[in-house]
Amino acid sequence: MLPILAKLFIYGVLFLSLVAALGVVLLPNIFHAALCLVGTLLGIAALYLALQAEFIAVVQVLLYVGAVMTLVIFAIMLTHRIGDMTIPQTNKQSLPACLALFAFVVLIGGLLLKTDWSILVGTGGSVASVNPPVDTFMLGKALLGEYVFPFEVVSVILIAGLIGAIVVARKD
Amino acid sequence: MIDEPVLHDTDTLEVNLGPQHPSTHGVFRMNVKLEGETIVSLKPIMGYLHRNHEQIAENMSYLGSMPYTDRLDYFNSMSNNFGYALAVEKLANIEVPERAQYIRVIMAELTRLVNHVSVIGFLLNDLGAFFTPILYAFREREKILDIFEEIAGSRMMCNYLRFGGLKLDLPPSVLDRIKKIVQGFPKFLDEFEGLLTKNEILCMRCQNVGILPYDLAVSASITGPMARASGVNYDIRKIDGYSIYNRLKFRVPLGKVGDVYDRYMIRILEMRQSVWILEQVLKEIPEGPIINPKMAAFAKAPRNFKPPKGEAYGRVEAPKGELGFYLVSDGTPQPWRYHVRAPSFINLTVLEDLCIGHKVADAIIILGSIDIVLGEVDH
Amino acid sequence: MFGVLRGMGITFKNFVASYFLPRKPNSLETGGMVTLQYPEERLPEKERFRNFPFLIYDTKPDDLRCVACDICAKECPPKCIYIVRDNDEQGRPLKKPKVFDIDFTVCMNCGICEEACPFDAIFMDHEFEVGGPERQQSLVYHMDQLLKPATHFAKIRPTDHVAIEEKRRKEAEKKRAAAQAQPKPPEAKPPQA
Amino acid sequence: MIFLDQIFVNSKKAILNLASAFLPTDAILIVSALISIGAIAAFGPFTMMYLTWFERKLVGRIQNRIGPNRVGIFGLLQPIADGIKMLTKEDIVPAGADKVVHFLAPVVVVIPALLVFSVVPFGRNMVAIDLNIGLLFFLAVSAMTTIAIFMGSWASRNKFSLLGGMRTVAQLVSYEVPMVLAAVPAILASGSLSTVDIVEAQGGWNGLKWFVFTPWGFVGFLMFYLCGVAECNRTPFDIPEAESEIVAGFHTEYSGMKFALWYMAEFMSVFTISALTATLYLGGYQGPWLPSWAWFMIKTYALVFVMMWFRGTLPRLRVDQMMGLAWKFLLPLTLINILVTGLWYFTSGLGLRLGLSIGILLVSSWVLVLFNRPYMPEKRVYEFAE
Repeated sequence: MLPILAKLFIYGVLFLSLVAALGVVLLPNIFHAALCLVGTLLGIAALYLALQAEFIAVVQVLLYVGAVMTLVIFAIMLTHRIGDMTIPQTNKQSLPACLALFAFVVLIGGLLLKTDWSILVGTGGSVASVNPPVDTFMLGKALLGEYVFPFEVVSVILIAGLIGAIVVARKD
Repeated sequence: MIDEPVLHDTDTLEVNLGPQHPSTHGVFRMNVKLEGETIVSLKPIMGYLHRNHEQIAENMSYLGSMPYTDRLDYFNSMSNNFGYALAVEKLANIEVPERAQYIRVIMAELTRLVNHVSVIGFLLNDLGAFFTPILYAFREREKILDIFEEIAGSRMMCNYLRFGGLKLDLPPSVLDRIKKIVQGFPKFLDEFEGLLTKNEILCMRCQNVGILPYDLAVSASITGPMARASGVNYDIRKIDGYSIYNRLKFRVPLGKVGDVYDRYMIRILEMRQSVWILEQVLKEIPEGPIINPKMAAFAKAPRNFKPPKGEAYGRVEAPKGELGFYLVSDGTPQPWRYHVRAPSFINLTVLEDLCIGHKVADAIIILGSIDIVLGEVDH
Repeated sequence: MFGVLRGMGITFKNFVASYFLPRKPNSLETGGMVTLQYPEERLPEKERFRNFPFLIYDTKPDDLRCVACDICAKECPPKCIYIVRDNDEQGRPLKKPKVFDIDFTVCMNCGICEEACPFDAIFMDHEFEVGGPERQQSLVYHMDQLLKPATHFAKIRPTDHVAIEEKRRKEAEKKRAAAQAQPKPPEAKPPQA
Repeated sequence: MIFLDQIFVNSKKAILNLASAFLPTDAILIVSALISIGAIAAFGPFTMMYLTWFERKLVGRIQNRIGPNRVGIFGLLQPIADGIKMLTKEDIVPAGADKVVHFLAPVVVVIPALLVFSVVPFGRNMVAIDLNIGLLFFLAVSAMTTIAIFMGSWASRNKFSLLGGMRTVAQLVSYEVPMVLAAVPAILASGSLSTVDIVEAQGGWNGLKWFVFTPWGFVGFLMFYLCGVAECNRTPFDIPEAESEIVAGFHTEYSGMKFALWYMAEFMSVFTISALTATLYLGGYQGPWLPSWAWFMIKTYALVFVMMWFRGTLPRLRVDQMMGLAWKFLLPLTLINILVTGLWYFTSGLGLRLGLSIGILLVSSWVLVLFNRPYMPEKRVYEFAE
């Protein structure tokens, strides 16, 4: 019974995330679209959780929902008379867009099919029984041990980016 | 330190603070343009409580306006009565008996305590201290209002002064109760100051916010504690020495910066001076009549009181500033012209100058520190 | 930091005091709670307290002191008193009002009617719990609602009652003496101090 | 003793044993989860209801008043009366509002407030899920509140709400940073992100080896608690709903039960923030003599009491000052505190440890105070004219 419930949960979440993702591109109101994006991100976090990647899930929520989306919505709210804006999100280039989408689906789908997922699926076939190959501890060790140099480089680049943003934004 | 507002080319947001707003102290409206949260323009809009006070008074016997003056600045009806009585007494050249003078000063100073203590309470409430200071203030205010009720029959709308004296004498034993209040008041002030005066948050919020420079205070004819906080040595009690003030010892506290904090502190220091005045007056109060017998004759027929032709301007140092009544008499029972110099109204005129460049939150406390009562602003 | 702590100390002191000190509404001392549980507990009424006016009668409601002279209506600053003098069958004016209405929505409790009345007929009442289900009608008080006996006045304002009874007694004596000597109309009373 | 300590855990086990007689194993897992969820879903709103009563009573007492006293003995039924009142009130949606988002916002705000209860260790073995990243889960989920407040403020179509929303975002985002950093010393000391492990790490000295008794723990405790107060929009950081300035901030346009939901979220986060502070630095359920859940409740309610006490005393800060406090004072100090925690574990000898850490903390806070000179109060002397 539990595996069925778990599957139901996963497919439900998947469905909701897809609906929300469609909302992101189709809704005329930017604010609504941004809220749908929050929904999508939360759905993805729920999927991570179902895969027992709790750390990734929580980081997803903390960073994307908590920080990035907040800033996105904040930026939207500061724009000019946002409340009145209902812009149609479709334009005349829907055909090329569909083609591009199709190409993307083929590419990703091909990759998905070609990849060997056997390690992650595990032997039992049930998602709930999979042991996560990485846990927080290993992740931390890897980040501050093996990959400490790239990690530090990335943080330096980020700081440089932040300072650059401040410099660009300041006018005086 | 308030930095100069850096203006980016974003949209301004126009917000109407009031007329229904928790902190506009009545039906007052501020049309505020915001740049982020910084105020770039502020337009005070008043008149929601306009009651045609002056015109009504010009169609009424002189005494008939006395209860209306209660309703000008409904926190300080005794001071308003005092100012109006002084103007009429000047107009009709009426002597006031000694005991009445003393009682008037007691009432005026008690009113000042009531007013300042509540203003500070409201100011702190505007700052966000959730009702605690204002309720402590009201606790003390109740004691004084009880005295007013016992003496004049009403807590706030006293209608107690009469031209040439007072309506009634003090009831027995009330002087002892006043003495007890005056004795206990410094203790309360210490508690009240301990609550927030040295509080870092209060200092951060109030210091260097809403600075009123000396020159602007003088040229905008700001009076009362607000002017004194900017260092203007202007206290009608000292300048005119009306009633028995020229015989009393007291000092006038003066601020240096003229910000919200100074206005707060000046009020507290003034309360301490008022306590000093009250102590002196209560010690020296004489026995005697409470109303000029000539005027007592008009009690049953206020309409027969006809001051001679002429004009007079009577002013008092009301808790909010210089409260003046200008009267022109044409010899009839009604004043030909009746004009009120309302301190709240005139002090409010500098609001925009004080607020520009500050945040919305500051505008609220600046308004609170100006100490307005809409009854007086919109008289 | 210390300013914050001091303020918190004071509020804490008040908090603790509210449990250990007795509740003292209407007291000159500080400390303890000051709440008055209003409808059950009431403050003692101050004698001079004034709210809305009432008309006084001595023994029975027909025998009221008011002579419908209209002075109070004229002196009333907000003009909330409306009086119509009563007539007898022949149409001659009687010394009593037919209609005596006070609009309590307009009345501002100043007490000038009481001061101005030469006949001690109108006084300020202590009754303050007047409320109505709608905006005005129930607050326009008619004569039957306004009339109250002299004993009510004696109860709410004993000191004034004694003084006024004394004054009325003297006047009545004077009037009787004058009537015995030579009938003449009543003259204006000496002002009340 | 152990019986009392584990009374709730054992009663849950008893129910499960009972249920296992006639339910399959899989269903037992679901029942177990449902019991935990039910306990939290009942406890959260109940806490909120009585916190409103508690706050009104407490602030009333501070202000020489009695507080609620009419409904039931000590006014204990007041929250229920309030609830009935809220339910029967007219639900007003402004004409220009975005109706869907306006409706969703109070619903969304309650979800994270309830979710965070799941990682709070109420007592020994009394945690709904012992996530190995419990603390991170708490912070991540509570960050979602921002979005909900934003939805409400934007959808109300009211300028006061909008201002309140902007203030909220600015405040919550900036206080999140020092809050996470202030939690780091506890994580360093216990070596785990799990709330249960953090509490267990403070179990020495007969259950009194709380982190708050170390210099870094004390500083961390103060910082975390202050940031927590800011995170739940309480005085002196209540600028998002500053009553005297922007009416009621983001919930200006809410009435009836929707308003009650905002309130519920706020009070539940008051409780959970206090609970988390107690967990991180005050030893959670650790303590001698009393049952573990009693200790937890005592500590949490003591912290809740302090929050309400703040409310009864302090004025609120201005927006820029509040941001200044977060970025210019709390953030550097929490970073230094992390360093001090590291030093504490790399040095040995009590004297050296104490001297070093107290010294560094004092000097650095003094330096920070010097840097923030413009925000410090000036002393003033007043002249008197004769």
